[in-house]
Amino acid sequence: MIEKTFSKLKKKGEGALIAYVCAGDPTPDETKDIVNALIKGGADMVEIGLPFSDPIADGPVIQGAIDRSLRAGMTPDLYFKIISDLDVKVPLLVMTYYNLIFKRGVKKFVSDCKKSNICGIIVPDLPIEESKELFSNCKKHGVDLIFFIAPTTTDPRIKNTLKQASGFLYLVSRLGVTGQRDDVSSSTGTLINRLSSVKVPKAVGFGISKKEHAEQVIKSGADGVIVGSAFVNIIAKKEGNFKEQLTQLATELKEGCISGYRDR
Amino acid sequence: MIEKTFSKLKKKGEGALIAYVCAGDPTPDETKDIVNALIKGGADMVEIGLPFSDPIADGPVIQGAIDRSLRAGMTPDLYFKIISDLDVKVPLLVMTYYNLIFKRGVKKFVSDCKKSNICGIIVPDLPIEESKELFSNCKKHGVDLIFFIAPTTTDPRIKNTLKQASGFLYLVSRLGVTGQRDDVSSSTGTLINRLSSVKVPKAVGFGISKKEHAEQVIKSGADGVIVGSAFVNIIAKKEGNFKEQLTQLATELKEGCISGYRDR
Amino acid sequence: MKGKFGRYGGQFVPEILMPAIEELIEGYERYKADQKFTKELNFYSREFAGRPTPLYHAKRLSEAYGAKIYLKREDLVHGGAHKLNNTLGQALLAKYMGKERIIAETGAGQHGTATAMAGAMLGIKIEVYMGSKDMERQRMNVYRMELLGAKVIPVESGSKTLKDAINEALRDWVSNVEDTYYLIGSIVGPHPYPEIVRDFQSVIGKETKEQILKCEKRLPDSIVACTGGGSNSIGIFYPFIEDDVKLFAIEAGGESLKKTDKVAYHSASLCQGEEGILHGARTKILQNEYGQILESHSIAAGLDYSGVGPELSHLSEIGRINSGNICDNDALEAFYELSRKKGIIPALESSHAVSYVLKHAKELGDLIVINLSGRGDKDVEIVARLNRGDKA
Amino acid sequence: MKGKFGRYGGQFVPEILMPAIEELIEGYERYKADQKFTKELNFYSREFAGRPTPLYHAKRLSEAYGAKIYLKREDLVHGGAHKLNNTLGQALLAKYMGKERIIAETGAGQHGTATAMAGAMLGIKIEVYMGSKDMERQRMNVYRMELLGAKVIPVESGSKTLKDAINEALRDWVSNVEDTYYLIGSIVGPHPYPEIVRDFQSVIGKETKEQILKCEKRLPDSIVACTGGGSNSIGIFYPFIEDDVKLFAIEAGGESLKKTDKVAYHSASLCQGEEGILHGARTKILQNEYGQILESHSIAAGLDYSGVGPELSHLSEIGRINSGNICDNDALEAFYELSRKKGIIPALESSHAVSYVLKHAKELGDLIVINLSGRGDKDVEIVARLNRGDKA
Ligand SMILES: Cc1ncc(COP(=O)(O)O)c(C=O)c1O
Ligand SMILES: Cc1ncc(COP(=O)(O)O)c(C=O)c1O
Repeated sequence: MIEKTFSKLKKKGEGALIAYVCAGDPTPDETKDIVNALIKGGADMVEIGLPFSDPIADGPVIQGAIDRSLRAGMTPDLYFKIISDLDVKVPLLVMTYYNLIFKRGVKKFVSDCKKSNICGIIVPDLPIEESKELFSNCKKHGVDLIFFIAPTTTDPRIKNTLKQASGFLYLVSRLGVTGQRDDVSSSTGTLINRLSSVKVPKAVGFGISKKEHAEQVIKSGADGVIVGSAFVNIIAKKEGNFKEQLTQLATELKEGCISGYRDR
Repeated sequence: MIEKTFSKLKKKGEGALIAYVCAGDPTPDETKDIVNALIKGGADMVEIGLPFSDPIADGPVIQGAIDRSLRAGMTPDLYFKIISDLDVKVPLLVMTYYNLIFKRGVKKFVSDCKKSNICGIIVPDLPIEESKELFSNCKKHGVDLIFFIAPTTTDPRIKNTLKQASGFLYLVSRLGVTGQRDDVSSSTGTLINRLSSVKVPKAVGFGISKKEHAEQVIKSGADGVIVGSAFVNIIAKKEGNFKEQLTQLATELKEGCISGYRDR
Repeated sequence: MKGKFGRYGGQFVPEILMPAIEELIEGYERYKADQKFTKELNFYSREFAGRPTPLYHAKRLSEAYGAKIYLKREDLVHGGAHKLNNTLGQALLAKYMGKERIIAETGAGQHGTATAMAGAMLGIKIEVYMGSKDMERQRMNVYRMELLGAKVIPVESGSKTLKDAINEALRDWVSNVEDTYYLIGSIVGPHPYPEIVRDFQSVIGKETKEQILKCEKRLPDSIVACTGGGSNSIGIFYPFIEDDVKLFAIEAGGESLKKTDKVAYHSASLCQGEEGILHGARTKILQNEYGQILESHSIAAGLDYSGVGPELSHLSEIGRINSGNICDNDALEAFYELSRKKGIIPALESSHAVSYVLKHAKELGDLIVINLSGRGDKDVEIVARLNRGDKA
Repeated sequence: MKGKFGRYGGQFVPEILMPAIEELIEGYERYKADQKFTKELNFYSREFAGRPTPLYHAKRLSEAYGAKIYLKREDLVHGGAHKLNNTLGQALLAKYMGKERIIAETGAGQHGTATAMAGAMLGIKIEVYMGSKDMERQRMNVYRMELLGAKVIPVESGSKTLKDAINEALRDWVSNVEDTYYLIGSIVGPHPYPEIVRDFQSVIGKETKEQILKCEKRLPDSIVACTGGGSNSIGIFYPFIEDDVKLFAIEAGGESLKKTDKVAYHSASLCQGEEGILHGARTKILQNEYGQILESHSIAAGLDYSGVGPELSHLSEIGRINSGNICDNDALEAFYELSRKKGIIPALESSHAVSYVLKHAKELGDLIVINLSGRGDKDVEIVARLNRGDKA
């Protein structure tokens, strides 16, 4: 499903826009509308965070979303209920930390994902070394386990990762945690180049917030961009009709994904 | 002069009343009147303190007197001026700590005493072991150096002390510092008994404040009592005509010295 | 399996960090076998840290409690706790590995201070993450770190205590992994940290073994240590692992062993925790039914942590060590008791181990060693405040 | 002459005390030659106090200042200063002499704490006199003493500092001489105290001598120690008295070397004082033209005293030791320097010795030993307050 989406977009000559929000932020009730607003704006896939109390890979903006969500009563049970109730055409991914998966039972977690139409799982604190159990369950259920590649990742590690990679590769554009930045790191281009011969689609995340960023990244050869903090910021501020603002930002970013592809 | 006073009183059948006040308390100007008030009441000798900043053998009452006096500007120079100006018939003694003597120069200090008509020197922090220099100067000028005997003093120490004793022996009635107490310690009688064969007059101090104490002590065989804190207390309070109160207390104590002797 | 203790341990960290962790594994393998490194570390241990520390026969205590009780005097280590054994080792390792900046997290401030000391001595820049709530509770240690030239960075996220300081340190490391060494203060975190910290702390147990054999001609019946992350425990236990000696890891029982959906009123992860993943390792942790980490509690800031070293989880599971816990009030009692009866003010952390022995002396055999992991100077103010009835 | 150092020393005390002092002389003569006593003291020194303390080659400091600088690490002694060397000795002596109550005076609170520790360990009741102004400045040490079971008695007379605490302790002794042992904390007071304290503190110098001979194969060119009463100075100097080693006693230069009729803005009795009698001994003291004792001043409470040990007065007069002084600000600088550059927070007292070496390294020869008499944990709060601009 994920890779199919990428190849459809490729045929259309577009980069993919993957939008992240945290489920339950600001309240569980609003998640459905928020996801729809993102898709309306042009998001090709939506990554929906399942909040964990100790999100070590996230910066202050997404930590804020997680805090709001947990305070509003978000739980994994509720999460799967909300996601099951979504009625969307685009692929959905869950992003969470490994302890929530482990505690639910890896098997149950993956089957819950499957049941809720989640087709990809992103776990920032699960390097390839520790991924065996989750990976084998994902494989069984046909759910993609998304792996990360960072600027620091060595060639042997890339090789290892590629053995298990499916859906897409999550390219971390720079050292650091999630959060928007003013520019796109130069290391992004280098990383994309290092992976130029790789078949699995490559999406770049961490720090992308503007149309120009998306444009630049897609132009450099990435197949998609992942944008989180910029959306979450709008939700955090909640000024005026914030759902329209989400749609608006998605539209702009998607434009960047299209124009970037055109300029390759 | 001192021993003569004792023998005169003995002939009259009286114990001696030795009154202590601190020179310059509450102000240097008042010392003369205070001394006169004591003598008027019946003090046979007056011990006038030369205040030292760190009076380790004194309790809170006399420490207070010393503080007031120093704050009022008392100095050794002023002290000798005030004492020289006194015009009294009774023997005067100086009570001070050794550093003031040492700093003035032992020789000069003793000769200043002589010139000011002081006939005895009392130094609570100078045991017999350290008294050589002061003793020889005292001897030269015919000033008595008064030594202490405490309940803890051993027989060999008494023997040693007696070799140098003149004027009187200062019997410390109990362990502790100066200050009035409610009763006379039982150790006083024991101490007087231990010294019964001694020729030098014996005066008892530390804690005597009432007529009955004086009576009891003199009755036990002492030749005199030394009273300080009780007088200083009156000066510290300074209520109404305090000089008259000093005279009054001296009178009462002297009565005790007389009746005590009678009851022997 | 590499980096595992039974099924515990592992390396649950962002991919960004994995190369740094591999570099650390390599660096550690290399320098721990390097004579120059070992010699230099031994020198600092001896002359700077003041090792060996005495193993002190506490006579009056022994008489009162009917067993021969020895105290391993880690309170006499420079800085006031066993923490320096580890920070000296790791800071020197960082230096040999060419790192110019060290970050650390701290709860009570003891590990931060020990890191700052090692950094000042070796001339390496130190930045320490500390929960703002802990900064409040342990002001004196904040001053100490600053005096030692370290930068203390307040952490305002989460419960504002140790757990959050570790999160923040990990975030910093993710951002600055290329020139930065992350110096972890206990046997927690991803492999190889639990192993490195254990090795550097094992000096405690090695000395203890020599000392007890010298003065008693036999091994002790029991060894008792307080357990937060578990570094002082494993440090004294490890050299006795193969021996017939009972080992007791004593956790903070806090106010009670109860918990809610968000908060545990204790820090007893070994006794009360459930298997999970925290801070890079699979271990026993305090979590709710969904796997959210609970805020922990202890009167001793250094025990106030929701996890525990994976090696201890394993050793506890296979029955090689025993776990126990002591509540705040009992720890406080032991704090007073040792102060008054022995003239040694123990750290509130260490007081948990002491209390366990005072309460269970009869079951621990004739010859008991308590690891007195630190001194209580840092706690005097807290205890004085408690006595005045203020909230800690 | 008995109890004299040249013309200094002596026994200028009330007659009441003389028998107790004679008893002490006898007791000390007897037990210092007693094997059981010596063995027991050695045991406590080693296992309780943590001796021997390291002699630490401070490399970065040595390089920066162009001489080989060693630090004698008395900061690592249990309690945080050299003071315990003396209190252990005297408290044990008191016990052997059958005394049931010990009184002491304290300035910084270090001697009081060390006395309380020894008392708690040996099971003897301890009461400590402390100026109320010092209690304010050193609150933490007041808590420590109380935790250790000692009673701290505030002294409100005079300048409310150490001098007045000694006065008050002497007054107590005069009142309770029969069952009470007065445990003096420095080489001051009447004979035999200066001798007893020196002997118990000489362990510092004995160890230093062995250690420096072992690692340098020669004696140092200079030894530098801070000097309040002078116990840590004489402790490290004494075993080198007959050797060709320069000895420096560094006093507190305070705010300035000025004085008024009532106050000296420093505590430099050796450098600036005049001969006189204070607290039972003839020595150098700070006094006005009439012999009234001046209030002294120092940023380091433990140096803030108007007198100095008679033996140091003598040694200084005959030219065997050199005296110097360091002002508050320079001591503070050294406090920061050692903290930041060496990872050792020195006591403000010891910082005076450190500062002297940093300022005069060139004149002190190639091989210098600084007696690091104590750790600065007790001062961290004061320094933090100074930094906030509050009054100390
Ligand atoms: C004195 C002391 N003991 C024990 C601990 C707990 O740490 P660990 O369990 O790693 O020994 C600490 C932590 O700060 C501490 O300061
Ligand atoms: C650490 C330290 N050094 C030095 C001194 C000064 O005492 P002394 O001159 O007797 O060594 C003190 C007194 O409290 C102290 O605490």
